[in-house]
Amino acid sequence: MTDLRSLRSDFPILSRSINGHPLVYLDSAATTQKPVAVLDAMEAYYRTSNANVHRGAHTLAAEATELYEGARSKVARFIGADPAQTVFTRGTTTAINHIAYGWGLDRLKQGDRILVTIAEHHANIVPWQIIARHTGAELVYLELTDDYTVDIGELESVIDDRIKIVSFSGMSNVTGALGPIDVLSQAARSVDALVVLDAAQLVPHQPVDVNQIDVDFLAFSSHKMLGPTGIGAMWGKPERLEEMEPTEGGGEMINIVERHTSTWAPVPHKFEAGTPPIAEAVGFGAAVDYLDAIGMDVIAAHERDLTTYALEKLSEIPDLRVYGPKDATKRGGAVSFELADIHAHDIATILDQDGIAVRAGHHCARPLMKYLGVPATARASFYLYNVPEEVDALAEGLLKARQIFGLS
Amino acid sequence: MTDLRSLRSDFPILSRSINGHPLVYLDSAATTQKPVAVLDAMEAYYRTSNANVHRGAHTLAAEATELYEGARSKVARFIGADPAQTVFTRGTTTAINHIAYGWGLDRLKQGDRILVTIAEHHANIVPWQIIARHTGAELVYLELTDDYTVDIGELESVIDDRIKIVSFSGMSNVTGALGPIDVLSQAARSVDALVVLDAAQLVPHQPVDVNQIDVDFLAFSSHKMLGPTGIGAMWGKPERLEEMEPTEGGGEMINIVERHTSTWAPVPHKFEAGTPPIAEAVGFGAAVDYLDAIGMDVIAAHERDLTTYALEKLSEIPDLRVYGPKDATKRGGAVSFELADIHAHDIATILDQDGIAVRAGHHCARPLMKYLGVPATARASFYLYNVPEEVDALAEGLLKARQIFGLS
Amino acid sequence: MSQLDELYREVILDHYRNPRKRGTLNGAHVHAEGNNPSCGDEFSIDVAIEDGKITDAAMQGQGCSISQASGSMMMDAIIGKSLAEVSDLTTKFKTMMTIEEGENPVDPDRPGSVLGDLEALQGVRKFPVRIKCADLAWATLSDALEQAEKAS
Amino acid sequence: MSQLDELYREVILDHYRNPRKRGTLNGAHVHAEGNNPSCGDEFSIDVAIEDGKITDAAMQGQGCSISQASGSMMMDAIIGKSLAEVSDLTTKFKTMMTIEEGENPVDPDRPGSVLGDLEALQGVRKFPVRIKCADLAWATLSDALEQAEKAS
Ligand SMILES: Cc1ncc(COP(=O)(O)O)c(C=O)c1O
Ligand SMILES: Cc1ncc(COP(=O)(O)O)c(C=O)c1O
Repeated sequence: MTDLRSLRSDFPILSRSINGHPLVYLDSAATTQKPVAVLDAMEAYYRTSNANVHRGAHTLAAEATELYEGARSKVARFIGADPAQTVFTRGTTTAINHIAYGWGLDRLKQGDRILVTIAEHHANIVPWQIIARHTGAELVYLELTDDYTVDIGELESVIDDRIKIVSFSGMSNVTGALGPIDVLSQAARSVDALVVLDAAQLVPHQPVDVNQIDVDFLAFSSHKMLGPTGIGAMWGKPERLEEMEPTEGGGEMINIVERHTSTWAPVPHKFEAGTPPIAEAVGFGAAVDYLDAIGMDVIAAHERDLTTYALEKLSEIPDLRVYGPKDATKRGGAVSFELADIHAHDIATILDQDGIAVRAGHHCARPLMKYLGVPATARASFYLYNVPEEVDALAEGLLKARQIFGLS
Repeated sequence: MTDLRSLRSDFPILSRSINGHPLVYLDSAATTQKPVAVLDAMEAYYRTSNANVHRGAHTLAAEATELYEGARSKVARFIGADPAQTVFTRGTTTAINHIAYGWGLDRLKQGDRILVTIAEHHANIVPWQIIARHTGAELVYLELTDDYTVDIGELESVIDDRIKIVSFSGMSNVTGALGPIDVLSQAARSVDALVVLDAAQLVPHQPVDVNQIDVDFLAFSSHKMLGPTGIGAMWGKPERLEEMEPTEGGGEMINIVERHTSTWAPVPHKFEAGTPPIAEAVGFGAAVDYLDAIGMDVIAAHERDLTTYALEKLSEIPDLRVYGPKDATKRGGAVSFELADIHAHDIATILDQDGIAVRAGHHCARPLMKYLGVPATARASFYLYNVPEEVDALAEGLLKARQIFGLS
Repeated sequence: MSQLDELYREVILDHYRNPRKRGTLNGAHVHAEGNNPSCGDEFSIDVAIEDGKITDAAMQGQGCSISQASGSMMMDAIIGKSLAEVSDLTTKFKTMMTIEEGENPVDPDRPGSVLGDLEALQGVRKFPVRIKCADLAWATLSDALEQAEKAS
Repeated sequence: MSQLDELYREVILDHYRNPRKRGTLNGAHVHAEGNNPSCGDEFSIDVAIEDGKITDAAMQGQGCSISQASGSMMMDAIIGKSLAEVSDLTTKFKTMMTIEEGENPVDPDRPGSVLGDLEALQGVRKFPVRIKCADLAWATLSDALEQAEKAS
């Protein structure tokens, strides 16, 4: 197993104790912990260069602008993109909403269809429902196969000219399954549909290069990849960003404002109305620097090893059922499971007594839960700072839960 | 003059030197500097309690949720509001866009009118232009009187049943003029129009209590009141928030998500899709604590004194023209001016050589600039940490600018 | 007892696994639904009321052991009681759940305890995020009784 | 000289206050407009071209001393020049503006200097945020010449 253990000391929170036990943080799919380098970058920004960006002729404003635009370049480079096509948003959710409103509101109409999968996060369902309501378009779903991956066998029957947008996640935050990016984007191209990739779980955990995949838009969140809350990114193909309307109006995003009409600033500024999350951009930039220095392939390998180990350990626990691919090459490190008749919240509470943080609930994927026929699952998820002993602690905690629930 | 001088040491950036001179930061209307207390609160959050909020059964998630909701209570209390009606947004711009889309898109129609003033920031113009384009409504403007305050004499002729929304700023970021809140809201009420208050410059500088004014919505930004970037707030009357549609769909803002329809979570969560700016909320909460401890009346008095002094000093400089009320009780501490034929950018560059940071340009208020007949102005703006010597430095710098431009 | 053992007492697990009165009612009744969107617990209740008395009730729902056991225990506690008694019970339950640690916790084993099995839910107080789980059934009951009052 | 004196040389202030060729052209010409949305500088230019030569030009605009002086000096520099010469001039100007400090700055007083008055703009390099002010006129000229090329 790739040993990233020495990095743990970069994350102050990992030395915290919870209920008298060292914290075992297995909830990185919800949000990740932050290394000192990220916190220091933001602190330094506020302590030495804080000012509003652009439009400023004084030194601090110039420094802040340089730091902000420099962060954009870092985040862009991290996904092989051009900074001019990399827009800072509040997060994945905001990015997908911007795409839905900015591209869909003026273009979709009655009879059009938006294709998603049943494994999507609410962030990739609800915006399309809203746009469907406004335009009369319809939302259609791809379901899953037995190994919890998208059932691409269904594609042939569902793909036709009515499909205008295909939007899906690169990695499920529930099953951990990788999305069939190439298959779905090819299918979309066959009917000239737009391809939107919810990369909230993909970009933090695997190398992603926008030149290697054929998607129109890509969305991800800083807080899920060591960066601060309050910021994320939307990347788009230049022609898509050009034709897309901004969904927020205000300062910085305009070229000329007259009383009754305005013209927009060039991309990416067109999509960044108002004072942007400046310190957050600086922190986001520091986060991708940190990830880059380790190497995303190293991180992906580490997580694959850890996931393999976890799947093995979990398979030894009686009555435990994993909702996700068994094959670690088809998946990332978000592992959802059910244990006998113990409700996920009870599992989370019991584990928390031993300092182990897992998530319990519908994971913002209620249609998937309904499809799987479960009210909730428990989910352990891994990142670069996790170590095999933490998987052991999880397994022990689950055995203890069995005991407490009288399952010996 | 109320002496808040000792607070300066709470702001690390104020001890920075710029071009060999101590920083004289006179650009707080663009963004404010941050006290250590705010930076420490965010740092502590990340170092000890960072987790995603709500939906979490583990200790960190519970702590993060408590901190986030606790921050909401603080910010709400700061404006005399109920936390249940206080929504965190990315900032003022996002808040006004949410109101325009969420309230206006479904309700406005051809023939309806939205009333704003010519002194508005782009954030309070462009969203209404966008909604006007979508709905066929029309944007109409109130102009200014000779002392740069809103010309309420015009009201009678412009207020009629076609007016559905009246949106204006509580304090102009260019002229510094206070908005005639009571007069405009009464006029709006006479035709049952919605009242939106852009309080981006008001809430940071004056005591504001939503129970003392009759507005439906109020928007402001954390970064303009000692808090971090990436967050702001939208307050609304309960019935308005109830009837308003959310403009972003995603996690956290839903009650039940089915394949084709969803129901929304109660206000304020309905308007907070996705992972919110958690650390930023914590910082925002610390900022209002800091302001509260000093007292907003003390801060307002300090700024009034400083502004009076500045207006006096500036009046001694030949060929200098202030665009804003001369009477310090009618205004806040944003002072825009023109000096002979020296362009604002040249003024800013010259002042910056002496470490003095002022803003130059159209201040995101191009319709106002056109109305005033100036391409740009220079603007000095004050906050609690400014002292009279900084006004002196500004005056000296302006005399130097005259010299450089051969006006001695 | 460890805090976990206090939370997951045998009687709670028993009610969780063998909920009393699971189902729906036929005939005249009021119906109410509640959920905790933040954790997904769901609860619905049918209550038949005659002459100011709860003559029958039934519940459905899904969720954690605490929310479901709380509902099941509530069934036992309210059927056959007058509305006044139920109101009193609700107050007592809420008081028990909000009492701070050390502040005279109710002794479940004392003679004449009105809450009966429900007192087993005291352990939840040590787990503040779970209190809303225990409350769900009671909040839904209150909704149902309010409806009944409005209808009468 | 202080950095500020180097920035605001007399020749620059003179061009700012007395811009050459302010106005518009009548007759055949190409027109282009440019602005710096981040600081509000605006610039528009009319260029008359005959037989591969700029026979006349005129400018309008508003903005800081640097942007307006740069435009005015550009007028002086391009009128009467062949398109090849103007292209060469543009390259030289850009080179001058991007040369790093210490890296052989152009000596404005050396004999045979092609840039003439324009070399006074060298001082801008010490003020990186102002470089785009000096560039605006030239970027707009490039737009105009591209248009002319397409049209021919
Ligand atoms: C009056 C006014 N309204 C709105 C805004 C926009 O605020 P933000 O950029 O924080 O969204 C500003 C800030 O520049 C302002 O001064
Ligand atoms: C697959 C997926 N999509 C979208 C989101 C939403 O991201 P955010 O809450 O940062 O906007 C998440 C995070 O929960 C996710 O896991």
